[in-house]
Formats: sequence, structure tokens, C-alpha cells
Amino acid sequence: MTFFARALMGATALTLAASPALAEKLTIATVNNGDMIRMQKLTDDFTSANPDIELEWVTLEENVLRQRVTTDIATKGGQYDIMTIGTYEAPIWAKQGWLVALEGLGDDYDADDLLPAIRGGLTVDGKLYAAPFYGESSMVMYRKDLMEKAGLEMPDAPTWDQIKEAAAAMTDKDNEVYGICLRGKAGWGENMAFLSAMANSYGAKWFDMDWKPQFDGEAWKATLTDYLDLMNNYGPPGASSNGFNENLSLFQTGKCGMWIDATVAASFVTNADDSQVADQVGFALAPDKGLGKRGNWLWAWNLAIPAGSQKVDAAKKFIAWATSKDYLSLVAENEGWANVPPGTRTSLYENQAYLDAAPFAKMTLESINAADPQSPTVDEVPYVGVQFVAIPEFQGIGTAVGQQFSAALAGSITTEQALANAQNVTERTMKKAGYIK
Amino acid sequence: MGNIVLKQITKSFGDVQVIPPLDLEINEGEFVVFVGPSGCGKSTLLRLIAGLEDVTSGEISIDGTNATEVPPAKRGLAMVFQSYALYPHMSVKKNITFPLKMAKMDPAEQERRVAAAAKVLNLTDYLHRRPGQLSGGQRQRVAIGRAIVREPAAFLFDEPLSNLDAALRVNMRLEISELHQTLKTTMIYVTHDQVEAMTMADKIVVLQAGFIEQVGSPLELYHNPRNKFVAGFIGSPKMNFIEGADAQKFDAHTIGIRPEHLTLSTTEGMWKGVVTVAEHLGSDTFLYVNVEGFDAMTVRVNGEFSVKHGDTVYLSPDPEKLHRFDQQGLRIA
Amino acid sequence: MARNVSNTRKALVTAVAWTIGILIFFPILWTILTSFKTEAEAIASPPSFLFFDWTVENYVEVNSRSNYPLHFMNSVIISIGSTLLGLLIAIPAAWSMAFVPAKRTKDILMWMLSTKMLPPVGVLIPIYLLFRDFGLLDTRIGLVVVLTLINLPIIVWMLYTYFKEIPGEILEAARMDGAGLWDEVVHVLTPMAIPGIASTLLLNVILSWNEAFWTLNLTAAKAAPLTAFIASYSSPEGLFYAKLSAASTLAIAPILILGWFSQKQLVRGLTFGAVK
Amino acid sequence: MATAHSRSAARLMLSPAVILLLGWMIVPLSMTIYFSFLSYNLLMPGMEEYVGFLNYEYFLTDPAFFAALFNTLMLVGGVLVITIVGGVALGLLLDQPIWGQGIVRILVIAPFFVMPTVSALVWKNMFMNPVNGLFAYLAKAVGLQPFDFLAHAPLLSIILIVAWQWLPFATLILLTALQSLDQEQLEAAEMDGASFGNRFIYIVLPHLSRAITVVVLIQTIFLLSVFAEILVTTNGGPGYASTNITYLVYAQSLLQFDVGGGSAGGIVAVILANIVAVFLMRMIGKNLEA
Repeated sequence: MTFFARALMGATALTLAASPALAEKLTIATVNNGDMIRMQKLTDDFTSANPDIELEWVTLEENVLRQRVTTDIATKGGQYDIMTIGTYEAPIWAKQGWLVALEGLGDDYDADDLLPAIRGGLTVDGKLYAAPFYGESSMVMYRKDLMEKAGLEMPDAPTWDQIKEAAAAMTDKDNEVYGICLRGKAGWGENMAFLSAMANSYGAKWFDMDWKPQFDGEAWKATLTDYLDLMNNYGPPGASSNGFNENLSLFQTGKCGMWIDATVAASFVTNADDSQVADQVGFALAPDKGLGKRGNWLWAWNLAIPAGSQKVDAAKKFIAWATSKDYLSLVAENEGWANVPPGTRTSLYENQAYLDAAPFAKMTLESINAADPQSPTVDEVPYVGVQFVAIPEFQGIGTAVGQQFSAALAGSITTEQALANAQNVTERTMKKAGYIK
Repeated sequence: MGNIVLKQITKSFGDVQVIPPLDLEINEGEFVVFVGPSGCGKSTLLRLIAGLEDVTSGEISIDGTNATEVPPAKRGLAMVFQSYALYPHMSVKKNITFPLKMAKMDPAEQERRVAAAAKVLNLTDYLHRRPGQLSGGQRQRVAIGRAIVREPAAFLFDEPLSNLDAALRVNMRLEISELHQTLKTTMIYVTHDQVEAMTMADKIVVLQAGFIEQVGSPLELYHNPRNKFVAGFIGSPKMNFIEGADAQKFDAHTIGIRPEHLTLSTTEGMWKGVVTVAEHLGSDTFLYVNVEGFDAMTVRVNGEFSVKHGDTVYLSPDPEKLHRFDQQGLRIA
Repeated sequence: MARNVSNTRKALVTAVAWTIGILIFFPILWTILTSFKTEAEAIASPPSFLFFDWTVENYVEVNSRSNYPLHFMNSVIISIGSTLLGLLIAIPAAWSMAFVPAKRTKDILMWMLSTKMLPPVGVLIPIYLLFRDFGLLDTRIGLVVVLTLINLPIIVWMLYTYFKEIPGEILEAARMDGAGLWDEVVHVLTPMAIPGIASTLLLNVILSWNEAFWTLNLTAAKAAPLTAFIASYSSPEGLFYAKLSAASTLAIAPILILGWFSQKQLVRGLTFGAVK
Repeated sequence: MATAHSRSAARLMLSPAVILLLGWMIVPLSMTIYFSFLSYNLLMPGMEEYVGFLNYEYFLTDPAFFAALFNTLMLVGGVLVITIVGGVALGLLLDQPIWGQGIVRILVIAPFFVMPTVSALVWKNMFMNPVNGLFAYLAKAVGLQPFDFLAHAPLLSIILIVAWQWLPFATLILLTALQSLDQEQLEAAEMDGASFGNRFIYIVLPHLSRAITVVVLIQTIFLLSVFAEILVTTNGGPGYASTNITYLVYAQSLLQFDVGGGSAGGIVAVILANIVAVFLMRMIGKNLEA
């Protein structure tokens, strides 16, 4: 075995040695979102300032990325020097000691400038473990022209009832205009992100203080019933396979009256190059039910360094560059202020040039500030996280429950069945994991 | 060179013994034919000699040295296969050169031998063709060419003519016989066709179910078959066998009489019968006669003899040429 | 087919066959066409078939975003490397099964094939750990090894069926002619089986080229083949049909062209001696 | 039939392949068996402990398990039926004299070269998408409601996509088999008064049986582990409507990172695959002997 191992390692070493090893190579895993791709294109700015560092990109679709980096970091595979991770992973991984604390990012990094809500989610025991690249909450995006046609006006802070009324008024199926587009594709980061946030505003919660799943309660029933009602009556066909991207293209092509989703979408739907409705988009806070919580979430895509990396210094240099104020200016120079990665720095929202270019800026900031991961629900809960529960088991149960709700949306099971199945699935997992007996 | 001795060799496949203990001596320069019905073990015997199969027990010696464990390539034997087994991707020349190349022979010597073999076998014009472009007879010659260039101690032929048509078969038979006259090398030849055996062999080995029934020259077998099986197998058309009361008259369990040793008369004779089929071959006529009391008998008569279906005829054996066998089928001397 | 067929009938059959052929091919054609459209045109309704502003901007975009030549080279090296290594191991194995069959030869063959029925996801974590320990993660060698192993049963089986059609007497003749085992396999068997080996090679290059589980999960940047390249276009934000089509076209074009050029060989390969 | 020498040489030459495959099977498999008895979540290292058959208990009582078992069989069976029936039909069609046969064959063979991921992405987005897809456009053009394939017939949609990829394979093998059919046999049957249907049933089909066997064997091997197509299109949903065993194991071990549970699932899948294998070999072994 050892001989075999050595022989193989020798062989690999030879192939590796064949490439010029002068520059330090950073392998960076990122998600294939627009802001990340833009960053990839702007890295000349970084490499010309740091000629001794070479960058290698691994760009993957979100789900694949998450699975790849999680497998790698948990097995200490060491394939990546920098990973793009979400707000969900950051605290869990930091607690496991899997991430390098991001200290010494340079004097002008100004960590205090990071938005408190975002920064709080990435900090464990007072240390920052991941640097936010862009942050988001969720909000309502709507078509001003259609609202006007329907004779309605969207308040800045609508209730769910007003949303329903507006959806009904805007729907015109003959012309392929659907009152509301919401996520329906199963996944803890897809439909469950939306539904968990929505449920929070309905007073529902994932678990009570004894970690007992709560899908058998009235609050979840009301949430799911209203959601299905909205989607079945006013939603687009095929909603059960729509995620963020599908809805984005629907909205951009003028097929949605409203869309409640991530605040980052705002820059896409107002970009006249891609969006046919760019000048007709209005923004509002996520709806509430009068219970004191709004249905918005909090998320950020962040850069982090896996523990055990041999290239920590170079990686820190890159992260400092990519999440700095200067990077924001760099994007602004090249692509205009509207396209800078949003939701990470207070200074950005004090920058008049940005506020002028981004009509959605104010609403984005308000939404982010309105989300509180430490106290996400109306009642007290034992967990942290708005649209997720920051425990390792959540990815599994979140997706399994998402499948049930997606099936309910597709009409293959009833609301009651979906809730019962969700309760059952969650209970099984929590039992297996030892939270409940 | 070319003396092969088999001592008490046996061969089993699993539990089935296909060759019971067997002794045989093949002398230098002899043309030996193994003949027998299909499945009699003659091909297996040849493959044992070639080394393509292991003997289960016993000893094979070639030219006085024990070759039982020697791999086929080292036994100094050459083989011509039923399917010729030419290498389809090589030219005729390369096919013939292959064994020499394997023996790492000096290239000039290779050239010389191939040229010589090609000349003997009339293949000189075809050296650059592939086997697929040759006729059956030519392929056969290439296979023989491949065997002779090695100048082996002995040639082994495994039913080499069975894939040729009748006319070609007669030709090749002659060619192989001539080759034997020229080379004077030991040849072992396997066939199920007793005509080939009779025409080519110095020595015939008749096999049945792995047993050697008789070894001898063609005429020895014809005239003095050791038992009923050999008597029936050698000679064409087949010997007639008569059992029962008529055999008793000659003090035997069975008597055998060859078709050419029966005399035919339209008026009188020992047995009376009715002609069922008359085959007129020109020089000869074969009659199949239904004799009362026993089976049909075959008679060979002169071609001029005129009989037809349904005629009544009388048959009498030539008592000198009568073969008598006991209950076990052994010849009574 | 010695029969005369009337031209009307032939025309009719031709029309039906062409229609079905084009329908089957249509998704690929549509992908190629879409790759030359702008994103807006790609989802336009009614869809434009041929009359749109042809553009190569998607290809430019894909090439600026991804290192296509690297992924392409990785795919080539991995698929060809694993196929050659597989042949090297499989030829002797198939020789021995075809020409020196034992009682359990058939069982061994079937066992080999059954190893292909195991779901790879079940053993990803163990393999990942082993690869980490051997330093094989994100290396071409590692992928060559894995793909060789997963395709080996198919290679052995295909070669076995080909070899079975070669008369054993020819190999015996070689043995009589003084050829050792090496000479027998190298000078006689392999050249005779060239068509079979070629089609086995082709089929396995295709299977390896398209293998998407191991190639995606065991690589990061250096050894990532085209399957990983595709994963970065699968569902990004915003409109992506045209870019996805361009990336897809780039990923499948090499193997499609190879497949078409070597169609005759491949058809033989696909028939696995099934038609005898 | 050979000598001891060649038999030992044969064993020697077979051994690399056997040893490699055995290693490939045994090493990860034994690790998997080991993991399957642990409570082992990848995200919580250091917490592994022996839990007996708990993982198996949970996997086998998972409501998704029976759905997945059923879906796996439907998927394999559905694709086999479509490709074999379609393959025979196409084979018969292409066996006729037609103009441009070579080109038609190239068109028909093409889907076989397409990466599963790519074909799933293309079908999902550009054809089956109920808003922007081509099928939706066609439906609207004739005044119908677009059908939401992946939501309302997820398994069928996946079967169709997979069948599209494997149809060329079946067609080619069956076509070649048809071309080797002795024409005189068909003519003899025609002389004997057999109708087209009878000729097909009594002459053509028996002649194709060996080719069909090969198609079934090879496709089953690949179809049991269909994965990319599901991951890309439906993620196993809605509900469990398109989850097969392979995908369920994936969900356990790589979505939930429950390595223990995933390993138990993997072992169950291995056992099931072997049951299928034994069945298949029994059924097919005979047909392949000849």
C-alpha cells in the first residue's frame, strides 16, 4: 500500500513539477453568479499588482459548488485555496475549525465598514471567518406600469393581503402576464429560503425550544395554503421548477407582475441590456402579516480560506482585494455604479453616486437591516438563521421539506399531505441526529 | 531425424478419458495416417504429439529424447491445420517467414528458405498477396510452405484437405505424397477419409474411441483386418457382414465379404436377392441387393454387366477372400 | 436485397426516415443554432429558426470566462489515456478468457460487468479520502485510473466477443511456429483484432468523454475536463440559453465530430459481436 | 483445451484485470460497509460512533425508499421498452433502401455522443420549459395550454430524455442485426404464405433476440445509475416523483452529508443491483452462450 502510494505520488509530483512553479497559484471556487463572473474578468487589476500570484478559477453552479467545497473541506482534500461560501456555512465551519480567521487583511480594509447584520453572521467568537463579497435580503419587485393599469399602488411596506390583491389585479394569462412569481424549485436554498422567510412573518417556525418540528401547527398551514393559493391562481406555469434564475428570466421578459426574491436581482431587472422592463420596476419591503416580522431573509456570498491551506497569505491578499472598497470603485469604473456588488459596506450606501445609479439601494439596505438572524421568528427559537437553521442537518431536511412543498405546488399531493410529510421527514432526521428522543 | 515414440500415454478431459493407455512408434521418414470416425481421438492424439495439449500420463519421445514437457515451439515439429490457420494480416511471404523470424534466423537464410519453399510450392508469384486473395488450394500450399521452411523433424497434418472440393483434394493428395517423396521427412496425417489413408500412407493407424484398433500398411489392413471394425472401415464400398446361420456354416459368428469378392449370376448362386439400386459408374457397377434373410448387400461388378432395378440375381462369395470373425469381432485366423 | 423496389415506395420511405432522423437530431441542431443567437433572441417567441442576426458573441464570452483549451485538453488526455490503459490491461485478460476458457470464465466476465452496476455515489466519500491520501485529487492521472477502472469491464467484454471470433487454430499455429506468449499476442492476435480494438477504443473514448460524476467530483481546476466546464454554465443568474448553448456546443462538438468520422468503426463496436 | 503452460499464462494475463477490479470493488466497498455502521456526518467530524443497523433502519423505512425503488424500475423498464420498440421500428425503416442512408444514420446516431448533463440541460431549458421552451411554444401555437413536463410528469420526462440518448444505441445494434438476417429465410417464409406480421414475429424477432439481449444488458448497466439527468432537471422531485435509488443515495450522502446513512443506502443499492444482475445474467446468460 505505502509503496503504491509513494509510486503514485511520485508520478503526480512529476506531472505537477512539469508546470512552472514560479508564481503561487490560488485555486478559487466560486458560484456562477453575475457578480462573481464580473470579478473574474476584473482580476487583471489584482494580478498586475501581485505578479507573483496566479489565479485559477473553478466556477460552478450553486448546488454543485456547495457539494464540492463541502466534501473537500470536510475531508480536508485541500483542492481549493479560497472558497465561496454562504452565510449558512460560515458559522458552522468556523466552529469546526475549518476556516482561517481573517485577521490582517490590511490597514485600509476597514472591517468596521461592513454592514453589521452581514458581518455578525460571519463572526464567531469575535473573529471574522469569511469576507462578504455581496449581501442580500429579499424584497418585492413589481411592475409599476401594470400596477398603474390595475389602478393600484404599492406601499413601501406591503402586507400579504395587499400582495394577493395586486397579484389578482395584474394577472392576465392570455397575454402571459402572471401576477406573481415565486420560487417553487425544491431546495433549502431555493423554495425553502422563500417559504421559511414567509413563514417567519406568519408566526411559524421550524422548531420549538425543544427542537420539535412545527409543521403540524396552524401557522405553517396558513403559510403554505396562502403560498399555494397565490401560485396556483396567479403564478406562471411550471412554477414548481422555478428557482431564482428561472424567475429572473420570467421577470426580465415581462411575464411577472411581482417577484419577491433576493435584493441582488434588482440590478439585473433594472439593467436595460438584459431586461425588457428595466424602467418599470418598483421596489418594496417584503410583506408582513402584522405580527412584527417581515418575510425577508438575509444572505451573503463570502470568500473564505480553508484551514490547512499552504497559501494563506496570498489568499488573504486576494480576499482583501475582492471585498475591499477599492474593488467597488473598480467595478463602478468599468461597469457603472449600478453593477457593484451590493449589501456589504455601509460606505456604499452613503455614496451619492451609488444612490443615484441604484434606485433599489435604499430598499436593499432597509431590507438587510430588517433581518435579524439571531431572532428570526415571532416566538423564541433555539436556532440562528432567518431562512435557514444553522445546524449541519438543515441542508438535508431543508431540501427534503422543499421537495414536499414543491410536490404540493405541482399538485401531486395536497397541502395537508405535504405538511404531514414535512413533519415526518424532519422528525426522523432530528431523531436520528439525537436532538429529540 | 523424425522418430516419434509414444509410451503408455493417456489423455483425460476432466473425468472423461478420451485416450486410454496407448503405445505407438513412428519411424523416421514414414508417412503415418491416423484414421477413424469423427470423435475417435485422432486429432487429440495429433495435438498431444504437437504439444498443444498436455498428456495426462505417459511419455512422448522425439528422436530419443523425452519431449513430454517440451512446449510446442521447441519440439521441432511443424503443423498444417484444417483451416490452414494463415495469418490474415500478413502477406504470403510474411506468413511463411514467420516461424523463421520467431527463431531469429539470419535474414539472408530466411530469404533463401522462403524462396526455395515458394518455388517448390509454385507460390513465387503470390508472395505479396494476402491469404484472403488466394484460392483454397493456394492457401493450403502456403500453410504447407510455412511448415516446410522450418525443416522440421516431422510434419503434422490435421485433416488438411477437408475444406477443398473433390477435384482439388485429389490434386493436393498427390502433391503431398510427392512432397513426402522429395523431403523424406516423417509425416503424421490425420483424416477421417479412408481413401486418403489408403492412397497416401506408409503406415495406417486405425483408431476408435481412443484405442488403436490396428497398425499396418494399407494392404495389410485391407487383406488382414484384425477385427470387424477395421474390416468395415477400410475399403470402399464397405465390406458386407453376415451373421447367423449363414455365418455358422463357415464356423464363425460373423463373416465379412468385400463387394469385389462376390460373384454375381442371374441363374444360380449361394444367396438369392433382388436388385434395389444399380449405380453405373462406367468402369464398375455397384449393385445393392436385397437378400432374403439378411440385410442389403453391396456387390461390385464389371461395368458391362447389365442389370436393373427389380431383377433377381444370385450371389456367391469367393471362399478364399472370406473374412471370419468371432463373437468379440476378432478375426479368426 | 435483390428485390426491385419501386421508386415511389423508396421516396416514401426516404421521406419518413429523413423526417425521423431530423427529429431525433433536432435538439442538437437547435442547440447549435441557439449558440449563435443573442440571449434575447434565444428566448424570443416565436422562435427564429434560421433568420436571425448570427453572432459569435457567446463563444467569445465563453472563451473569456473559461479556459476552454485546458478543459478540452484534459478531456482528451483523460479519455484517451484511460482507454489506452484499459486496453493494455484488457487485451491480455480477454485473450485468456477467449482462448483458454476455464469453467468459471463466464462467471468472471459477468462479475466484471456487474461491478458496473454499483452506484458510484455510494463510494464517493471513500474514494475521495483515498485520492486525498494518495495525492490524486485534481490530477489527470487520478482520473485516468478511475475511468480505466469503471470502463474496464466493458472493454474486456467487447474484446472478449471479438477475440472469440478469431479461430484458435491461428494462435496454435503461431505457437507451433515458435511464437512465445508475447509474440502470439503482439504479432498475431492484436493485428488480427485491429478492427475490434479500434471500435472498442472509440466507444470507450466516448464513454469517458461523457462521464460526468467522477470527473466532476475528483477535480478542481487543473485536471477538470469539459464536464466540469459545463457545470459553470448550467444555471447562472440572468438569461443564459445562448451561452449555455455555446458552451454545450463546444463540449460536445469534438466527440460528435470524432463519432461521425469514425461511424463505421463505431457501429461495429456497438454491435459487440451481438450480431453473428 | 490447452496445456498447463498456457493455462497458467492465461491466469497470469487475466490477473491484472481481476485484481484491479477486485480492488476497485473491495476497498471502497469495505470502507462503505464500515461507514454504514457509524453515525457519521461529514459536517461533524470526530463525532463518529458505532450505531449498529440504525442507518439501515432509517434508510429502509424512509418513505422515499420505496418511491425510489419503484422509480428506478420504471426508469430502467421505461427506457428499455422505448428504445427497443423504437430501435426495432427505426431499424426496420433504415433497413429499407432509401436515399441518403448514410446521412440519416449520422443524424440518428448523434444523441449518443452528447454528454448526459448537456442533453438534460438542453431538454429542460430549451424544450420542456413551460414558458420559454419550444414545446410550450408549439402548444400555444395550436392553442393548447403548455404542459409543464418536469412538474407534472417528471419521471416520464426523464425517461424521455434518457431514451433519446439511448435510442441510437439500440437502433444501431438492431439495425446491424437486421442486416445480417438471411433474406432467403424471409423469402421462404413468404413462399410458405406467412404475412408480414407473421414473418416479423416468427422470423425477424427470433433473429433479433440476441441483439435485444445485448441491448438490455448494456443499457441496464447504465440505466441503473442514471444520475446527471435527474440532478439537472428535477432534483428528484417534485416530492420523490423522480428520485431513483442512485439519486436517493446521493441526496443522503452529498446533500445531507450523512455519510453513515448514505453508506447504508449505498450498500442497499449494491445489494439491489446485484439482485438485478443475477436476474439479468440468468435471463440473458443463456441467450449469450450461443
